[in-house]
Amino acid sequence: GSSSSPAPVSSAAAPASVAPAASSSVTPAPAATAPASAAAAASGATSATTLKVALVAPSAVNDLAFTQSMVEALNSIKARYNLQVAISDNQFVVSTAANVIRSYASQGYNLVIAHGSQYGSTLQQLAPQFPNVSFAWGTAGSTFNQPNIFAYQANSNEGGYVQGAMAAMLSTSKVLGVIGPIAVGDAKLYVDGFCAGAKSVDPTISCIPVYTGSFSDVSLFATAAKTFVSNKADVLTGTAQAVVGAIGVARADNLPWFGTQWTQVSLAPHNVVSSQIYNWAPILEQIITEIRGGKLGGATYTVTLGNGGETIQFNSGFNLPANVKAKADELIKGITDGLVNVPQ
Amino acid sequence: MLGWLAIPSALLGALVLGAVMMLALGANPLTGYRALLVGAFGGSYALGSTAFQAAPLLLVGVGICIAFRANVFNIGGEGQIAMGGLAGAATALAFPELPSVVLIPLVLLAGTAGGAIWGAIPGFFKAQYNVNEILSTIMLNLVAVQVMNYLLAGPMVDHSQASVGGLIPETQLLSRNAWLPILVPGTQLHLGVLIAVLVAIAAYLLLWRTTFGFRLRAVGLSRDASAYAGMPVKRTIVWAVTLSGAACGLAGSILVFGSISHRMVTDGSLTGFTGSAGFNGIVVALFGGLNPLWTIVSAFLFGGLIVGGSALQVATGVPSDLVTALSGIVVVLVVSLEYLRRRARSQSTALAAFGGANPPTLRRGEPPPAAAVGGDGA
Amino acid sequence: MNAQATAPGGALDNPGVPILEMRGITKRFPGVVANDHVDFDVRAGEVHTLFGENGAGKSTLMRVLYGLYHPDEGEIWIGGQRVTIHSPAAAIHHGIGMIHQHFMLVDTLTVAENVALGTRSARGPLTGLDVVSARIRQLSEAYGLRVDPQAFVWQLSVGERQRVEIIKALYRDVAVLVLDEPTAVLTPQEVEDLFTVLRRMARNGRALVFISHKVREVLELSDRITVLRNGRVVGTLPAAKATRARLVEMMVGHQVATEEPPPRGTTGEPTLLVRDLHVRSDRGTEAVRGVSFDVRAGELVGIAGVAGNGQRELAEAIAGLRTPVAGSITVGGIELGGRGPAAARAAGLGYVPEERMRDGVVTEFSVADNLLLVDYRSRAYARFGFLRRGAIRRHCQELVDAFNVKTPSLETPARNLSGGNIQKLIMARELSAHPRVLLVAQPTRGIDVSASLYIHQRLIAQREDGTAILIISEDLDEIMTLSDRILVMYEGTIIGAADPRTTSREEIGMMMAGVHPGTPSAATQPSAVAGASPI
Amino acid sequence: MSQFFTAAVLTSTVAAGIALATPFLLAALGETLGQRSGVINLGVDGIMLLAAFATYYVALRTDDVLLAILAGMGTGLLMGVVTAAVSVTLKAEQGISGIGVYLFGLGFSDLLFQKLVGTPLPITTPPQVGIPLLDQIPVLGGMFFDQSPLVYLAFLLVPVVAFVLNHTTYGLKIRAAGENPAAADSLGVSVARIRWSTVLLGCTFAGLAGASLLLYDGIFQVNLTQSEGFIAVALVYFGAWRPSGVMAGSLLYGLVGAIILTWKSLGIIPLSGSDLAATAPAVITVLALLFVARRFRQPAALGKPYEREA
Ligand SMILES: Nc1ncnc2c1ncn2[C@@H]1O[C@H](COP(=O)(O)OP(=O)(O)OP(=O)(O)O)[C@@H](O)[C@H]1O
Ligand SMILES: Nc1ncnc2c1ncn2[C@@H]1O[C@H](COP(=O)(O)OP(=O)(O)OP(=O)(O)O)[C@@H](O)[C@H]1O
Ligand SMILES: [Mg+2]
Ligand SMILES: [Mg+2]
Repeated sequence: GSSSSPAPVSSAAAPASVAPAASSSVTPAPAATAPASAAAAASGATSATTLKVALVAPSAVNDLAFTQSMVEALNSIKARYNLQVAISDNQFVVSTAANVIRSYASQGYNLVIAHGSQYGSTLQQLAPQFPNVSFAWGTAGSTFNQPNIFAYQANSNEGGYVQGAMAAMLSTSKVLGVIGPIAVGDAKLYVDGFCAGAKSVDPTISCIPVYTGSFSDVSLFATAAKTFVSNKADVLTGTAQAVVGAIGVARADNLPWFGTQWTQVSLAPHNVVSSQIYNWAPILEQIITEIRGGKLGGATYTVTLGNGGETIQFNSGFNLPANVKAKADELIKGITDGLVNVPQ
Repeated sequence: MLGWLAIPSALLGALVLGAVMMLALGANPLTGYRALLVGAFGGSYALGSTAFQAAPLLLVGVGICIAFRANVFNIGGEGQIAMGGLAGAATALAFPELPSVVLIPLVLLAGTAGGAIWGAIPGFFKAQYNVNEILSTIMLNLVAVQVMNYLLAGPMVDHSQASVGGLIPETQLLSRNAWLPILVPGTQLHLGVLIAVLVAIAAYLLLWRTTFGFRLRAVGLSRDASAYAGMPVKRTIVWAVTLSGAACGLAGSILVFGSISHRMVTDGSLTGFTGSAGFNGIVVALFGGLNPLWTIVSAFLFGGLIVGGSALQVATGVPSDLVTALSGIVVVLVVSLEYLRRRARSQSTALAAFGGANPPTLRRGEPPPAAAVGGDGA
Repeated sequence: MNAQATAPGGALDNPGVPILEMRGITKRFPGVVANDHVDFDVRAGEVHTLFGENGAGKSTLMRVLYGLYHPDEGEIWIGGQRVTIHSPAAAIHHGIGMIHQHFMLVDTLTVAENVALGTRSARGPLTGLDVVSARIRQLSEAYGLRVDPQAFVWQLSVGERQRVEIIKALYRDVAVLVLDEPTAVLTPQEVEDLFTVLRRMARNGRALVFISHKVREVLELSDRITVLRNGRVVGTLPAAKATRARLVEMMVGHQVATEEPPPRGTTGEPTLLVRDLHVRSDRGTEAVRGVSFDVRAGELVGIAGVAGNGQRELAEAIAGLRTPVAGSITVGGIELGGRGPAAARAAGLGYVPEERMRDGVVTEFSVADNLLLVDYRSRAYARFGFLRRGAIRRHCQELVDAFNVKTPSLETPARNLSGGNIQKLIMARELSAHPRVLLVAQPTRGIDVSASLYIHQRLIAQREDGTAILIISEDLDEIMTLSDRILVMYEGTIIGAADPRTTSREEIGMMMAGVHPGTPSAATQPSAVAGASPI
Repeated sequence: MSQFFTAAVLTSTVAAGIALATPFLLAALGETLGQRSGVINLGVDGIMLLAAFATYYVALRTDDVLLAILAGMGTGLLMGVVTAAVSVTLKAEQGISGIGVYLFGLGFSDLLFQKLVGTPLPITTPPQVGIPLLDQIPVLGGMFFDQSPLVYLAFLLVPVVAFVLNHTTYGLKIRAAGENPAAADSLGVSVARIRWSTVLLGCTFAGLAGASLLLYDGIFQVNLTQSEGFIAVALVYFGAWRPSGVMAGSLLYGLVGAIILTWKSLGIIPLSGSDLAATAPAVITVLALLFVARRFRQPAALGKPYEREA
């Protein structure tokens, strides 16, 4: 998902630049993941008060994608940070989700995470009504200039670029199947990055993304994948929690699949080449530290390959040609070091 | 006499089955139902949310009552709601500057008109070409969802998103002047709720106190006899479905301008916008004995069920789909018990009740048309 | 096998004793005891008639016999054996057949399919209609029942449907056949044909139970007659000992004056004018072909004819329910042709329809609502589009009293009223609008003698008030007694006119059969001449 | 456009269309049986959902597709018992009770899905089975004779149902019960028994439809059917209560759907316009109905519970 703020927010342009330093947004120091979080842990431990955190997510907690990435992150830190976590998943109906978010806010939760860009317009309305509650909204580049909204996003175009390059090298038909939900936020970034990466290897390759119009409709994704296959595509990728549909097709036709948001190996052990994985833990740690420090929002965080918030996980179950693996490693390093500039 | 008990006992039966389901899913029914009750009716905020959910249900329910009395089974509520929402939103986008006193009535009327048109089509087809309404309304739902997705992703989309490279199919934040004012601060109880209740009362008077209502019910019970009596049968049918659609359209408008986000958003499905009000409204109307006044009561009941549903989910981890399943069971039980009630009643023919304030029963006053569905024609 | 040769279910072996006995049958309905310890029996080879008012319990008794109702008390004995009949299937198994008051045929199926329905097929799971059709032809041969097995029922005339019902019974080789008001919809000729068949069936040793409200028929056909009143048996007597007066007295419990033809009234201006009218039937065939006539104020014209000769279409056209292909209809000088029922009523037409349950009332509506079905918008009932409930109650109570409609209350659903009372309700509604022209179709079909008498008196009174009345009826006696002038319809045209005082039943019967009247009396009827100059 | 009219694309499109038409066809055939006997079942969509989940769950746990399909049919049969009890024995208003069954199916199937499964792991769908020789026919072979077994079954059922309705005593009873139950009753035909049987059969078909829908993609999700059950009911009217007509309607739906998909992927219709294009089948159906409704009559007793007293 991504922002949908009516008023163009300057920080919304954040993802444009990739190097952490250049980012207008507050991003954890490169080494943040290990020591910094330890520090945060310390501060968390010292604060006796448990923090009440609510997560409202559009799909199932175990969707192997968008929602699960956040759930896992929460679980990984809640002990250390003394969090009391409540989760409402499958809130794909925006109006219902709005009510859920609102009732969490009114029930004295300290942090309400609205995990889905479609919730943005709701937060924009609710945040002012609950000034003492901190809201986190992702994936989005905008806080609506609200003092109690944190925004978080993912530069999924980076992993997309790497995987696109690999896909181009694996494809013999030179037709790639790329499926997205709606041309928005990390989905759009991933899809664009993927095609850019593919073209960087083979400018002539066909990489026409199809957007199904739905984050949740599994069968639409399956149908889109089927249609791609019937039109000669021999490598598939997709983003959103509905990809399981497409993965089914990849598995049935035994085609390589590239995942994003979370690992999807379990869905097709021999077809998933690699997955770009979001790790929101560092960001959550920062947000919680901020809240304990009395700051309820106003910052935008971004996970990148560079800051360890994104990692490419290779699937041992797929025997990847050495040259492809090498190319991938080279790109990852390049992007991390800011040498390779991933276009938007 | 069972008549009295038919509906309460249906509810009871549903709750028992619900408890069984919760047990089966390893949740404690008592915890679940307590959470549901508190979530729905515990405190002013909860009550406000319940009313908030009840408003669209009530309007759709009223629409169902009207159509049903004319022997038309309108299951196109979903589409009519969407069309109402779109019409309302478009109006607000077109005249954002108008003052509230003008703009609010205007957007509500626009929504009503939108739904009315979407209802008039199947009405006309049924009256003129004898096209079964179940089918045409369902088809129009399928058309409506696509039209909605198209408009919200294209012509009506919030262009300011472009700046952040996104295109969520939703309108921009709609003019503040069109927002339905909150009646009780700190709750979600907005003007729409009041309007819905007034509409229900008006519908009751229309059906049982006016010549138009008399004609509508006569046509519903016997097209032949009505035609013989010189009534304009076809026109009456078209009107009935149009009014039904109008009520649904108004619900759509209220959904938009009473919403928290004050935008119209789609996730690609009708449910995403309507929250299935188009179908739940049928349940509500049925539970209200197809009588607008009792429908008010049942709308708040089911509104509470929906609100409490999410509370139940948080408390027990049982998905709020349980509520949908339960309302389904309620419907089945009501219509089933209705037969036993009819039998019980015919034991004393004197009880051929008419109008009046007899307790809620499915067939209040004269029964609604026997085969609204079997209806006439293909 | 050949029907004549057949002796069904051991019926003939002992003609004297009853092959079927009903003992002490009691059937209660909420509020009513429909049958009160009724004893009834039939002997092989006889026609035993059940006679009685509407609601006397005739149909109920037979429905009990046929397993449609379960008696609260009583026994049924067949061939000396006690049996319990809990379903029509069981009844059929015991050799009982029933022809219901309202036909039990599936319009969309063929004759053969209707006959085969529910019987064991010679072709196992397949219908084997060829076998059935062959058998049907045999039977129609043997009994002179002309029907085409391949024809669809919806294509058949009323008389033909009646024959199909009988063939259904013969096909099942019933020993006992019940006929509940089989003649209500038939014409003299068809009744004669029917009786011939029934007599032949009796000769073959079948036992027949006959129900009718028409005394003439009862006396003509029956061997024995049992009279019911309020669910009780008043008495059983051999037809030889029965007279019209006696039967009617037993039926109602007191003397009833026999109906005298009313004196001819003074007629005024022609009020209903029909000119060269052409109307299509539902099947698109031209059912009314160039009919012209008029009815004067204070005149009562009767249209006689065999069912299906265009009377229904004519009535519907006049009432505005059917758009004429050509021609003109005017009421009080206002042209109505194709302008719909509302226009017709506005012009001053009142209409008592043939299908009283379908067109005449909204069966689920209360008596009161049915009374304002037509005038619901009039000053008397409504102001500014709102119903005046008080005024409505008062008004309706007056009407119910004035036409002594027997109903528990104004709120009783019309469904629970008997045909007779429903007819009175409709008359009350139509007459209360003070029509200039009153169109009445089948005024007393299926309605008992006393109720019929009452309705006839009302019609005469209305004529005296100067209303132009057109009666369409297949009951020739009715037409003969009421009409000032009779028009006979045949194949969509008015084949002739007659003066009931100077014309015999037989002459009119001839015309109904399509024989052109040679008598000048008919030819010179001024207003019966086709294409008379329009006004 | 030109890239659409290539043998390969046309073949895959038509093949997909036929596959897409199958769930409609199965459900609509079942509904036809019920409606010809006078029972209208609006719960089809809910029944399909429950059956689809049952199929999915069994396949997921056992990896036995045949068993899964049987589970789907079993679920359909079970819901048939409910539907028949309510519509026939308890003489409920059929339209409303149908909506009830639908809501129950909608809610309960997702309830079970979320509690028992959660992640929609795709199951292995049954492979296409080419019909020897026939599938060798150029183009046509690929279109018609290289499908999943359920597809063949569905289309085979069309003539079977037609024959049963028109040439067997059972069919005769069904038609009589749907047109004039009183007449059937008076001839000793048990209307209730006939209607029970058609409803049970019809719902079993609906279960099979749910299974075939599920097996098309091999994944379950909330509201998987997206009103396909309701459309199936519509197609019965569209087909004027004749199996052949019902088949025509189903194919219309399947093919138009497939064509739109292909055009989308070929970029023939812009993504923005694709939503509007997707309304085509619905619009066509309604328009077709203007014609059908005037030419054909529905069973006279459709939707009317039979009570002897009446
Ligand atoms: N289905 C029913 N429910 C309730 N009461 C009934 C029913 N059928 C008949 N009755 C009652 O039983 C009485 C006898 O009815 P029945 O039809 O046997 O009279 P009938 O002699 O056939 O009348 P008709 O000459 O008009 O046919 C009626 O007065 C009526 O009140
Ligand atoms: N469902 C019912 N409930 C109550 N009474 C009924 C019902 N059905 C029939 N009756 C009673 O049965 C009696 C006879 O019914 P029936 O239909 O035979 O009337 P009818 O006078 O014979 O009319 P027709 O002969 O023209 O059909 C009526 O008096 C009516 O009160
Ligand atoms: Mg009778
Ligand atoms: Mg009678």
